[in-house]
Amino acid sequence: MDFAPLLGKANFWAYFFIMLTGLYGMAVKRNLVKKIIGLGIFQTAIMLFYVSIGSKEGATIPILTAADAAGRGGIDAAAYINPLPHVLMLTAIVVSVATLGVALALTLRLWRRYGTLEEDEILARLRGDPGGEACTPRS
Amino acid sequence: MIQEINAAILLLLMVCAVAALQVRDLMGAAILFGAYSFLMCLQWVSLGAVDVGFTEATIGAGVSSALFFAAIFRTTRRTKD
Amino acid sequence: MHAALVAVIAPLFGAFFCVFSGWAGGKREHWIALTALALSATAALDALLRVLKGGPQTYLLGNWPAPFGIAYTLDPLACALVFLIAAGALLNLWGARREIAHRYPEKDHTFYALYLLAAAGHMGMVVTGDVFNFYVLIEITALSCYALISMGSERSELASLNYLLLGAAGASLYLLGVGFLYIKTGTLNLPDMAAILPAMATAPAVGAALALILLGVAVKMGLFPFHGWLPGAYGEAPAVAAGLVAPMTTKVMAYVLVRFQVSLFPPEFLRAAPALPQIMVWLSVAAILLGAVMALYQKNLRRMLCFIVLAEVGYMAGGLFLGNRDALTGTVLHIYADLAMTLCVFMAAANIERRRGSLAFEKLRGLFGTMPWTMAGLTAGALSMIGVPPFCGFFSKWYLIKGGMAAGHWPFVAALVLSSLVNVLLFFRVFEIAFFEKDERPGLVAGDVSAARLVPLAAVALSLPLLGLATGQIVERVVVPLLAPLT
Amino acid sequence: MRTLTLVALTLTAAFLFRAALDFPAWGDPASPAGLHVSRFFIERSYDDARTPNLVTATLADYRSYDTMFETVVVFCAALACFFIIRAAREACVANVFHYRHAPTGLVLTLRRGCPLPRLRGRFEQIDSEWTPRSVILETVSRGMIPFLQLFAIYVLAHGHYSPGGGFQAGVIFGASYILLAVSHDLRTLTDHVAERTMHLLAAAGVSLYVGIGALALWAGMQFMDYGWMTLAFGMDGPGAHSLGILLVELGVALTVCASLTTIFKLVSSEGTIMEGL
Repeated sequence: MDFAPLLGKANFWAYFFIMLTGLYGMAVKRNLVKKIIGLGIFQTAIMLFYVSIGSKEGATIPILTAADAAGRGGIDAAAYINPLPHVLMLTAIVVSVATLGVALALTLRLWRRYGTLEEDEILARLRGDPGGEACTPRS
Repeated sequence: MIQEINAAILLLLMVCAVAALQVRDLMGAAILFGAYSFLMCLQWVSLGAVDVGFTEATIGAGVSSALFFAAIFRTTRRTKD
Repeated sequence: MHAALVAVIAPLFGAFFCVFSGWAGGKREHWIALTALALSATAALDALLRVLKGGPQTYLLGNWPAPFGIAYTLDPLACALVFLIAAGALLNLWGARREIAHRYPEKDHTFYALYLLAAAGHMGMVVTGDVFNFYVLIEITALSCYALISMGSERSELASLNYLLLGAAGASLYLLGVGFLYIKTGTLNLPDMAAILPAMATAPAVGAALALILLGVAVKMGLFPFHGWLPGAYGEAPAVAAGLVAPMTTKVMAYVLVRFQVSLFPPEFLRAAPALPQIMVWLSVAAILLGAVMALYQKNLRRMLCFIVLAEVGYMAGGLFLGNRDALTGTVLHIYADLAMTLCVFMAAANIERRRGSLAFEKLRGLFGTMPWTMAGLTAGALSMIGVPPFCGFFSKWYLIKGGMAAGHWPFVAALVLSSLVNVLLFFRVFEIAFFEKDERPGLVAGDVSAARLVPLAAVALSLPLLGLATGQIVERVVVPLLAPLT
Repeated sequence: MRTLTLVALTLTAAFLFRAALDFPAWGDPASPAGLHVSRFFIERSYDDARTPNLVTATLADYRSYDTMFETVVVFCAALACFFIIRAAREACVANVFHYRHAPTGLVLTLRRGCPLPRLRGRFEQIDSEWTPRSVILETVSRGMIPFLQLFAIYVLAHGHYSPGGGFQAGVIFGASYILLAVSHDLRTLTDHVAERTMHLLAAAGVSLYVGIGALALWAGMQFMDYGWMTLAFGMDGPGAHSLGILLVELGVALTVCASLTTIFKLVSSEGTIMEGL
């Protein structure tokens, strides 16, 4: 059996592993900051997947060399890495930091109201029982 | 050679991702997340995505970490999981 | 076709001007917002008329040819939805000036800016023909909605954070699916992709991509079992914001599914994986039943409406995946009808909340006596949701049931009928409280809300029978051209 | 719950791993992604926009509509943070004022209503009684900040030829402000750049971007077509596109810098804009 193509896929498998780690953190962790970190890991792993789509064996970074910029027309597309996934991921990075800012702002609001970052303690407070000793609301 | 560096960074990335979620201290988790972002930026530069790596170094490892630190400083670093 | 573009960027400029005006100490944000939305609605109407006359068009942004730059795909379906969104956002905001100034002192300009950004995001999602651009617009819409929702009742912050986490995960899954499609096809343009995909319909990666996209959109749409965020987010949001997001977001996502179903998912793919539509229809049946049952348990008008919205999502998703012509027609009709009627009932609920302070059932006593006009609006919306002719809800349900029968999917038909009956029960319980029980508490403000809030409500309520009577026109001029390539 | 999640994730993993077997080989130059659309960007970008950095050309010209909304996302996030956690103005007026005597480090505490000390030059207002103060940190940061800002401007201006552009420049510029806030305190930053200025700058950045796109409508062209500059400034097509890219990147940098600084201020002070880290 030929293992070479499988080895080529190992990169993709590693990306998927990181993605699922992030998803696991979002689903299972009870701490809100942990959930947000999980979301960050998930988003970044998707970006890694995209960037790897653009990579080409034996190509250089997507900035034209002086020779290619001077010569008219004869640019070999295989010599440069595909710039499109990079553009998309620049957008995605900025979107992820925007989401992070809003999520942290909401977390701070929850902290101000409930004095805890644990989701189960907040839910307990909402149901009306005192929850734990950590639930001292800050004015 | 670049393949070996890639593989090593990828391995460290996985370790950092798991550790950032498992460590029982939010400040530690935020620092590990910053390390994860920085390793990601290295990985992208080695894949030839210089612009994306640059942005991740400033936004992911820089501003995101600062935001996390600020929020944790304002709240608590204790966590149950 | 600059009109469609103007419809999207007018609210953007409105948002910027609101921020300028707010920080320069002005108090003109309300008028800026109304002007921007009115301009947007006019432009959308113009685009709709042009498309109806001249057929579907593309608008090339930056004048770059289609698969390379970003292009709008404009057809009657999209333009009509953009018009409804712009007009709905305008009417919903019309009479809310005092409420916003009172609830968000010092921050009202930000409220208007976020409201306009959310409206622009919804419209942009409808017209864009680029799968990645759609992701960016999802995020704009979502971020502004999180902020708007979080300023409601005490529980709204947690509801908003839950919505944020689930919504961001859903959008990321969509992004991953787009990545799978991109790695296989090398393009991001919707028509271009649709031309390439049939050749590789049975490839596992394409199947995975479509499944991921479906999953992501289902999460954003609140389809069972990903509905966890929906009742909390819409039920706890401030009244004005709920009137924007509850009618728009789920419907825009349903529209996107229609668009993907009709033009992107290759028929060969659906034939190769017959289990997928079946699963989706069963999920829709579950969503309809769950929404109906949970609505019965609610003790608050707005929360009850949220669970009805949940059931309506099931209607649209089910009709979409039944896959025959009647069911698809029903889904398209229901997108329009549900937008209008959800807007109607949420606006009426906002009026009641403004007067009574809360929407708990015991606060609704004697409303027919004190707020006759608002209750007339609520009644119109309720009759439409139940499905009484000539209101628009009847016709879309009719087509959905016909489609269900044609496909032989009896559980779906049964769930639809059952949910309509439950709607009858729900609304008549509300009417009973509002009509027969008298509220004798002292200090209750008598009289209806101001005309600035009643006139928009009347306009929306009147649009319900009009949309219903226009069903034939809509089917002939919007749905038939849309479904033409399928046969 | 935990086991259920693990089962679901394992199934997803199997599903994704199966799908990955169908992908083109990793780094394959002949994959569809490398051939179909992207060739156009690589081969045309210099002739179209005279920009050797293909990412900048694609970002700010071919897909400038996307980038416009990306900038609006950042703007929207700043507005959202402001809307969510900014405290009311009266809640931001402290009851107790602390003044530190600069030479000795002695702290003076005054209640509201007391006359403020007249010794402005030698006393400085601080946030709480214990604000750590490190001369080394402050001096080093003050020395670094101008260079950071200069580098940000370089990154913006040189984005056509080297990695960088509006986002990176905006973030670096914003980071210089964040460094100021971290090394001194938030009050120092607010004294330098008021909250109002930041919001106006953020709105000005996005307005510049969308405005440049909309001016094309006025010239009868498609939205975001930089070709109108050929008519307005009398330059050739690629030059106009190059200038257009620079201008929109400037808008991006303004918005990103102002928005990220605003978000940091709000998060680090819990919405009061008084007391930072």
